[in-house]
Amino acid sequence: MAHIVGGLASSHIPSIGGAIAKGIQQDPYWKPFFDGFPPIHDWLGKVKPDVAVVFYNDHGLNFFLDKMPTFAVGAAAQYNNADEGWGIPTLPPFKGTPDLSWHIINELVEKEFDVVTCQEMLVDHAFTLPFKLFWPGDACPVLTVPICINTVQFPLPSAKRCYNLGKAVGDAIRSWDSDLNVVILGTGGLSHQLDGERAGHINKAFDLEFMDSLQKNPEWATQFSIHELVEKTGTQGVELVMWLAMRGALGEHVKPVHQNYHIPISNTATGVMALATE
Amino acid sequence: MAHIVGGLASSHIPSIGGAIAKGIQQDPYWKPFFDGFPPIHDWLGKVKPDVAVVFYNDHGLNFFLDKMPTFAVGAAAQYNNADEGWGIPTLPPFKGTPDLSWHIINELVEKEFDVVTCQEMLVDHAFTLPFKLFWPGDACPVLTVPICINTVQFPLPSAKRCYNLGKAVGDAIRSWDSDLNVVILGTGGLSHQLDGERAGHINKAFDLEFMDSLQKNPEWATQFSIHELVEKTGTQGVELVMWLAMRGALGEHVKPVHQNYHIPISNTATGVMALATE
Amino acid sequence: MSHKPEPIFGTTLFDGDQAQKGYALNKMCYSFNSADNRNTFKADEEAYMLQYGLNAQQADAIRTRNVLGLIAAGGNVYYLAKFAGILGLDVQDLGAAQTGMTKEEFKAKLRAAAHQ
Amino acid sequence: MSHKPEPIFGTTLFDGDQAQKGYALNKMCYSFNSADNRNTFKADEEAYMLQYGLNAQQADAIRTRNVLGLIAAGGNVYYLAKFAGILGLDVQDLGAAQTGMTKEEFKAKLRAAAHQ
Ligand SMILES: [Fe+3]
Ligand SMILES: [Fe+3]
Repeated sequence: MAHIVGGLASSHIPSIGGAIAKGIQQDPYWKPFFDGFPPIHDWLGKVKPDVAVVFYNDHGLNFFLDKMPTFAVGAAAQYNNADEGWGIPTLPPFKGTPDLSWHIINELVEKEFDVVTCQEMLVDHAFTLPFKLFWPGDACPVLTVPICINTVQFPLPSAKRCYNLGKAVGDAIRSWDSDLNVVILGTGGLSHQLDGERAGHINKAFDLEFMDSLQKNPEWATQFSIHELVEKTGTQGVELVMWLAMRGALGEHVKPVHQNYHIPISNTATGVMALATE
Repeated sequence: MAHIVGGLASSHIPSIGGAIAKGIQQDPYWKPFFDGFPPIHDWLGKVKPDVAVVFYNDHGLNFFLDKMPTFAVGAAAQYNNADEGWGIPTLPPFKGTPDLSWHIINELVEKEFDVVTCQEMLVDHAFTLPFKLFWPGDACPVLTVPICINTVQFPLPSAKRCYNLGKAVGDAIRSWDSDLNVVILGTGGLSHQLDGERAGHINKAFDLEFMDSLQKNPEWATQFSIHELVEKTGTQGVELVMWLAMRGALGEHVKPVHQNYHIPISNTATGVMALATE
Repeated sequence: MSHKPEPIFGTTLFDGDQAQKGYALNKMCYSFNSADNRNTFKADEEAYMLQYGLNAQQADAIRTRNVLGLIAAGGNVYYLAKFAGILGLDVQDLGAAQTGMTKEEFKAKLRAAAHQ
Repeated sequence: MSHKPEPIFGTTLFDGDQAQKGYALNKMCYSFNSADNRNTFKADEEAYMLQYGLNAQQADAIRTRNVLGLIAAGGNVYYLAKFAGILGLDVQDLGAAQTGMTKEEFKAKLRAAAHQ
């Protein structure tokens, strides 16, 4: 059976793509953000995951309002990045692992998660940039399974539903007949709001309590409704449900590897975290 | 609050469209099928529904395997029929009721059904033909909400999940702030199989027991797995989950209005049924 | 499902394995919703199959109008029906072809089911 | 939701009401994923808006680059960001425009959040 080595979480701000392309990670503006990653690179070098299952949200690249899924699972042999309309470099394709994708899909439907199955799926910056952050080398060394959670159009799935989705995905991975090592990613957040008169909203106290809760009391954030999470963390801060889904997949006990929190990159309070399962 | 007057179920064989277009409903081949409808027309004339919420399955018109939903709910002001590739006449558009659609979507996501929301949605013969059967006049007199359930690609949602979807949709309708009358449709089945060496499979005994169960013991069919339902009723017979979802929406007590069963039309054992809620 | 359930005689469940295998074939057949695409296919079947990247097994089953072969190659009956439409075949034609009966025999079998 | 929750200051939830209202506008902005479409828009904004059926409120908000107006007209920030990309605006430009600050003031507000 496959083994989950741990989980990774990160913000996924588009401008990260520009910073990496320009090689300005050590500039004063970017350094406090990129400094959060080397200890995680070291850990990944030790646990050597073969596969990454990624909870992320599409920002209007693969999905439009004509067919807006709540949960969508990729089942392709390859996932292409593409032009998102504002000029960050398009990255090379990511390799899929349809075998694990279909196993997850079968298990999720069995457990009454009503997923959309995607045999073709464009992946946007929320999926691609964390790979450049966690594996900064040229080629992505892991196979991937994208799992997209709707944060575009209300009603959004509740934090509790996303956490339980993560739990079910974790169970599916642990029952996958394979000796590969799997890492779970959750990308998005932390607090930020792009739109409206409240643009620029950031909530440091909540973010830090949330990051802390993922180790000590992972269900803490599931007490809040989506509306409460938007109120606390902003219209885009609600992307923190990706972190929750990741945490749900890891099982009961986790050990901290490394974390970092920095305000601001772009309009966002950025967080980075790695958790090991043993 | 809106009122559910009852439920309608029918097979939805494409060639019905041709028979209606040619006006051959009284030909010996078609008469035993079309004769199932006049008593239901009389009942509909009495209960006068304003809105029809329709459980049906898309046959490769609106959805493809790139994004295959488990459950998809229409939220459009208008639903267009279109060319399905084998020449039955394209019907005029159907009017939607986005107000009820969004109420249903909000309630379903609240109850942890992970639906796809469709603000544009082509509807195929499974949605359109039952309207021509139940309201044979020129214009369709009801507003509509299409709810599509995947029967194309495994894993399919279980019979129990579909029944519970129906229950949640019924609850949503009964909590809709409106004085309109609503009828629930389920279209598909009964036993038939188009593909493979077992093509032509029909199971009269199961069909009759299933129709009977919808009055007396509506959860009877939820004891079976999808695999068992395919084994018993054929690869397309599994469309009977639409009848189950319809029945789930009606609540505990129903009264029979009329039913009919006829073998064969095309490759299908056809069933028609109307149930009243009071 | 890691463990597939017992097979059902003469029945291929369109599961993840079939869906992967048949993707190109089904995508081509899905395109036949459009009359323009049907006409383009009819004008040059080989070029159209090439455009959709059908594999040899799929292309051969299309060429030979082999329904069971199309299913074995990953075809899903809902999409294949649109190909059958191009050929002017109805579901009894398909049923007969798959069961090795004449169309009349197949229809008789269906009628007989009324007296099960 | 039949009963909408309490409004949050300066925040429009993109719910069913907004999604219906903004469909044409968001569909146009979604099309800006393609460079060809961005160029077609830039060459003749009015013709492009007409093609997507924008209503008067939406077209006016596009013409005047009015971010809050675009949101009021049903625009969703994820799609609107693609319009902002055409204009060469980043999210601090948008933030400043929506909060009535200069860009420098808006950036200072963000930095200040580190010391909350
Ligand atoms: Fe984001
Ligand atoms: Fe059907």
